[in-house]
Amino acid sequence: MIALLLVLWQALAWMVGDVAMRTPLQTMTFTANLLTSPSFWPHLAETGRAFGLALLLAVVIGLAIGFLLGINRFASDVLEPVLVALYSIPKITLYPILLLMFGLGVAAKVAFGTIHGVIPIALFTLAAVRNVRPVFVKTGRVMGLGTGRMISGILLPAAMPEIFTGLRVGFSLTLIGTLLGEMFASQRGLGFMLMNAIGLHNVDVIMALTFLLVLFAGSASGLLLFLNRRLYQRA
Amino acid sequence: RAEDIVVSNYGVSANGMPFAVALKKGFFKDEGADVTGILSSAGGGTTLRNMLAGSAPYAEVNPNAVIAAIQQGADIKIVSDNVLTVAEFVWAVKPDSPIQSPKDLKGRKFGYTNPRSTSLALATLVVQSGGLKTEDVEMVKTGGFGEGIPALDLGMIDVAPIPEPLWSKYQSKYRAIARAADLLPPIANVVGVAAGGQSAAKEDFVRAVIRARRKAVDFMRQNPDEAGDIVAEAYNLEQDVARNSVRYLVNATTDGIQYWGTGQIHLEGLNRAIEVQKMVGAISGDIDAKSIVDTRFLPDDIKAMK
Amino acid sequence: MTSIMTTSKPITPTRTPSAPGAAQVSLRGVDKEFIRPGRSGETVHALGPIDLDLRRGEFFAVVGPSGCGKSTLLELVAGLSTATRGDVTFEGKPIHNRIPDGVGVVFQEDASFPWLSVRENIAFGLRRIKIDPKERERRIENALAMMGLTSFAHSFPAQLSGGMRQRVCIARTLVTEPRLILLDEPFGALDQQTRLLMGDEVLNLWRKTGATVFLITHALDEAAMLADRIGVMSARPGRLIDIVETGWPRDRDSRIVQEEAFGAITARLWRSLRAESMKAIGKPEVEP
Amino acid sequence: MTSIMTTSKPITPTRTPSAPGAAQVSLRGVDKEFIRPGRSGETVHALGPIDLDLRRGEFFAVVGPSGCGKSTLLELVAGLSTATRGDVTFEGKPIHNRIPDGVGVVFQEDASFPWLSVRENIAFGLRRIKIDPKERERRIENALAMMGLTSFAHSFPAQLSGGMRQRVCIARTLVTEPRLILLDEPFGALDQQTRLLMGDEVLNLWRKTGATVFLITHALDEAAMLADRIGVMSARPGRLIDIVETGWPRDRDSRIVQEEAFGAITARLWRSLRAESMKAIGKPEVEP
Amino acid sequence: MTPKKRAALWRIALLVGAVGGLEILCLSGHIDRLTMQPPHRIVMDLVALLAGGELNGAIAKTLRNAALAFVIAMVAGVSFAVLLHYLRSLRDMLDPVFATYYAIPMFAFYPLLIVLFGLGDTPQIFIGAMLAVVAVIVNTLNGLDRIPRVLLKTARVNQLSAWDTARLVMLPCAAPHILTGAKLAVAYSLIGIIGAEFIMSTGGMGYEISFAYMNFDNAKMYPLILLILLVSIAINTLLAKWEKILMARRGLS
Ligand SMILES: Nc1ncnc2c1ncn2[C@@H]1O[C@H](COP(=O)(O)OP(=O)(O)OP(=O)(O)O)[C@@H](O)[C@H]1O
Ligand SMILES: Nc1ncnc2c1ncn2[C@@H]1O[C@H](COP(=O)(O)OP(=O)(O)OP(=O)(O)O)[C@@H](O)[C@H]1O
Ligand SMILES: [Mg+2]
Ligand SMILES: [Mg+2]
Repeated sequence: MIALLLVLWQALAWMVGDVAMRTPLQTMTFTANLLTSPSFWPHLAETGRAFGLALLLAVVIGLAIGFLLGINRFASDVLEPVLVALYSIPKITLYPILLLMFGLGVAAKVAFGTIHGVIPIALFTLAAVRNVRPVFVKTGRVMGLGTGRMISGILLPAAMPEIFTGLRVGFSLTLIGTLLGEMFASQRGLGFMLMNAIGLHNVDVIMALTFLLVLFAGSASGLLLFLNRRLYQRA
Repeated sequence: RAEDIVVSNYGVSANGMPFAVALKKGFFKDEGADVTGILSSAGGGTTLRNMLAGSAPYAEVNPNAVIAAIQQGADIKIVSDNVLTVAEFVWAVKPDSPIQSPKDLKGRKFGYTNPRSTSLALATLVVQSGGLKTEDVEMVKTGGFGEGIPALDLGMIDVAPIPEPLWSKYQSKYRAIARAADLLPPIANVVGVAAGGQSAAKEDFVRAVIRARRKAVDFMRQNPDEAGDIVAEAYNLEQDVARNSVRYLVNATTDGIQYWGTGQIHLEGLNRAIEVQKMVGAISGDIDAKSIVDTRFLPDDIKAMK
Repeated sequence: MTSIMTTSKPITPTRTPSAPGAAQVSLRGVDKEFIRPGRSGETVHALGPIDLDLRRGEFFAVVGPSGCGKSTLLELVAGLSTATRGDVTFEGKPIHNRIPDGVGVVFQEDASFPWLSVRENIAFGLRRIKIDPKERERRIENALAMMGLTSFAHSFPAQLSGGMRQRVCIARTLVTEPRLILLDEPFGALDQQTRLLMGDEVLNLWRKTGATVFLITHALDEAAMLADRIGVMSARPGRLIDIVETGWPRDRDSRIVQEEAFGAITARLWRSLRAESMKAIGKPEVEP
Repeated sequence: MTSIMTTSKPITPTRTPSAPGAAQVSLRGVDKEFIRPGRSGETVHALGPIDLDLRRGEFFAVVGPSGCGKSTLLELVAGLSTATRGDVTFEGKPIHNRIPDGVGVVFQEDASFPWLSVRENIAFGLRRIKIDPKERERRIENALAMMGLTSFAHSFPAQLSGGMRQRVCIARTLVTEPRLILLDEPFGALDQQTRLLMGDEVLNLWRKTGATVFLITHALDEAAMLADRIGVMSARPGRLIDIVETGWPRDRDSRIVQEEAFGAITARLWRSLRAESMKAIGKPEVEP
Repeated sequence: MTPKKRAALWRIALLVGAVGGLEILCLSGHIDRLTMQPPHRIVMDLVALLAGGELNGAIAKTLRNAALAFVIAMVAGVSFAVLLHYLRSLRDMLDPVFATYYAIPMFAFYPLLIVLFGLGDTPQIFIGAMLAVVAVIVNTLNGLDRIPRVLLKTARVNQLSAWDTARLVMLPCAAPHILTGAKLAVAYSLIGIIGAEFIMSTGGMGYEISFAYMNFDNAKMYPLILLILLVSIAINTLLAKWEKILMARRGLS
């Protein structure tokens, strides 16, 4: 798989030429250079911080909304269409408004990452909780479980595999949201570097950053996928 | 007091280079301004909105954003004239291209970034300098300067605008057919802005920033190579590219006017900028350049407008 | 083995009876109406009126055509829903939308939790019960053994067959040592032969625990083979139209299917039910 | 109604026999092995060896414990898979991984297309058959009528009950006017009483079309009530361990359940099967 | 009143409340004019903008490109999904790619796309289509996986060719899932096109919004944002209606 991708990449690089692309080897050498240069780390740390915070917020808020609406049929009847509508709008158009609200800085990036990630997590959780087989809930009631135990003992584990799928999507979208936020306006971060690199037509940096991001997202997503499969295997 | 300042396209365009130098050489501190960070944003509007939101007392932006903001009722004034010419612009072709000068542009594909942008305005002037009308050439938008380079390389456009420091990086690969420094009159390019009604402490901060920047510009003139090395680091450029770029811009004078100004206001250039932006439709209405300028932050020796 | 034509009584009730001779569960004039979803206000008369007494320790089965309200009846006794009219009492106390202690329920659908091992599933039944760890272990081991699951304690439900999973659910109920076990078509999803064999296990369990068993099923043979008494329900709204005493001995097993009396009971059930069944499917319902 | 203890023959075969007296379907030394998924090369012996002749126009049922290879057997006859060893012929011609014309199949699971109306579902069965539009209409109307679906022609499957949907699938097969109808537990998903009543319809259909019916079921009562002959299969690898002739008259219906002979047949089937069933579930399978 | 209708009423009430609140905040000056116009002004500006017609070109360009990206994504996505459905090993290989896909900053490839596709609208359409296609593939595959085996057996029994099986059985059966994919594809092609316009400044509504933002032109920015919201919500509502009919017919939900 990886070999195939590399071959495709190499072939494309030869086809396109030097103006817009680098070969895998060149990219990796440059990536290594980048990783050893001290000026790179503050950017990485900045993005990492913003992304981590955004992801945390997205997960916590998303799960809360998902569970609330999943349990309360009426609230979900009212709000689910709103969530779906929000999911489908190009959020980048809202970025100016976010900037107006949060100013240029970490807060706006975090907010932008969060609004990208929170809705899919909420929607998946909502569906997962609602799809918990009624017989499980009945079993809980027959055992006289209260709401808290019902959630922790039955709803959460039963809905876990689907929630995980939502987390995976949410993870990806939060990352891209954070990066987009940095690309549009910021002073540090990988998105900022990427935007500058595009502005300066610095193909090396573009390739190396994209490579790093894909690598990071790929391994994180792979890990989540692996955990997800484990969860599904039991079910 | 620790404050951020906002500089449009810092890290990409040449206009912000003096700030990199001032920061690195500690000029801000020397002058009494504790600048903690230089925020960058892609456009003047974002820069201004951030400044207005109270996160920065001083910003460096292009004049048309300032004018648009003032027209919308924002309480801001131009407090320093930072980049006085458009000398960073070079229009280049592939080495083997038959185009030698703007006169040969008839029927050619002429690149610019996006609608209503400065690059379009300047492109128009370049075409006119070759004795042609805009209808005589095919204007092609590329989306950005970076994107213009592969487009030129692949022959999708015949002429690409390449500003510094991009030009220093690619000058060996392409051939310049027009340089703004030679062709175009001085046009105010980037100005310093501050909001009205700030506290006295912030006003002092603005003054200090202007002084520090002036010092940095002087320093760059004296030590272009050291300045280049500082820029290389801040802009993530190769050393020789950055040195080259600084040297080029330090030496580029248009009608005797430097690229990086001291801060002193050049009304003529400002008026010309307004004209040019009106030409491409980026701004509209009557604007009195004098009424949007406030010179009280400038050092006494350059308070007078030129 | 011969069939004895008298009702056999439980030999040793292992737990204290509340009032000797009294019915353990009793329903009086019980009716259930549902509000039809989607349409405003319209109600569906799902069940009743029902009058029924379950004797302590007996095995009582209910058969009826599909949709006649069997599950509704069970949910009323389980405290999962409340009667529109009438009273339901368990050991003298009225049941009010809450399951009484001492009652266990096993549903038709597989209700084993796929995220827990067999042992953890069974332990889950003890969640709300406060007992010391030793007693806990003892009960779990007992339940595992009784349901033949000891060697699968650490398996997950996905690794078991459908029948085994239902055994897990039964075991999860058994650990609470219920005095009344409610079974809603617990083997409805299994094939007939497996079902008959699972019946053997339920009989075994019933004998060992001395609990009262209330079984709902649509399978005539299952009812005929397992129960002491069989209540036959009409098409919706379900009423009891017949109560058949089987008169099987207490230590019966699935071999009674081969007996003549078995055929006779099945035949009698089918006579009562055929017309009702045709009523039930005659006009195919548009609702799901 | 009384049961006649001789094998009843079809009275009027409506379609041309290929060779009078010969078996319509015949299996000789048929074996089926599967390659176990996941493990390299290991095979599962699912079925056989089987020797069996289906007589033209008879109603033949197969019962057997779960997983014994009943569906595998049916798929061999339907040409949906090929035997590992042995020969399967239909009307004298070998069946080669392709369904022969004149054979219709109805599966256990609901196979109605939810995106087509009842009428369109039924018309789908005629796709492979070239006939003029008038004949087409006639056949569809006939099938609708025979299955009691005329007033539901424009409904969608979701609006029908499970039993009705199976009738749609049967009708979809009927329009091809099959000479052999293969039924793989067609009512397995329905409850027992509905199933007995659906049995009446299958009997009706069998009488009206004169086709041979090959029914697979795990329900002893269904087999006992419907079939002329019942093949009893052993646990996997499935072999025929008994063939029971029921001797019912051709115009029987579900009321024969109430007859004594019915109990006797069921008892005989259960005697043959109980041990096999226990074998089948005794070691619970780890495979799904 | 049915619960559904009651929920809809509540939703509308909530929306009206939110807009009303915004209106009050704006009118009372808690949100200043430079930041945001009051909602009624935005609507009026939108009407004026559409009537004036000066941005019709940009609007048409964006919608046309999004539509093109959507169509490409649907056709390519469904065909590719059917292919993958049969090629198990290729699918196993691509699964992790699908999972990672949305984390890749597609816009970083813009220079590369210019090289491959030229300077016209093609690179943006490509970005839009690339964003949308994975949603289509994943959902179509999901739908194909859930086709009951018995329906495929029925196809065989009816002697359908591979092409007919795909056309008459597999795709209709997977239709609800494909529709879910289509809904996402609409969203993603709009997001891709507008995002590209926004970041790469290549004209169209996205560029107009960012340009208006840069130039403090709230009279253009907010109406355009509102327009995009309206368009994407309208398309989605339409598709949801269609989906509901389809699902109701199949007795689902
Ligand atoms: N929550 C509910 N709301 C409205 N109607 C209901 C509800 N629950 C059950 N019903 C209706 O009440 C009737 C009886 O339902 P119930 O599930 O008790 O029947 P059943 O005898 O258990 O059927 P089955 O044999 O299918 O299990 C049915 O017609 C059903 O449609
Ligand atoms: N495609 C296959 N690959 C491997 N093993 C198979 C396959 N199909 C069936 N088997 C195995 O062959 C045996 C017989 O299967 P079959 O489905 O014919 O049984 P059955 O009698 O129809 O069972 P049921 O009563 O559950 O319908 C089973 O043990 C099954 O696991
Ligand atoms: Mg029920
Ligand atoms: Mg089978």
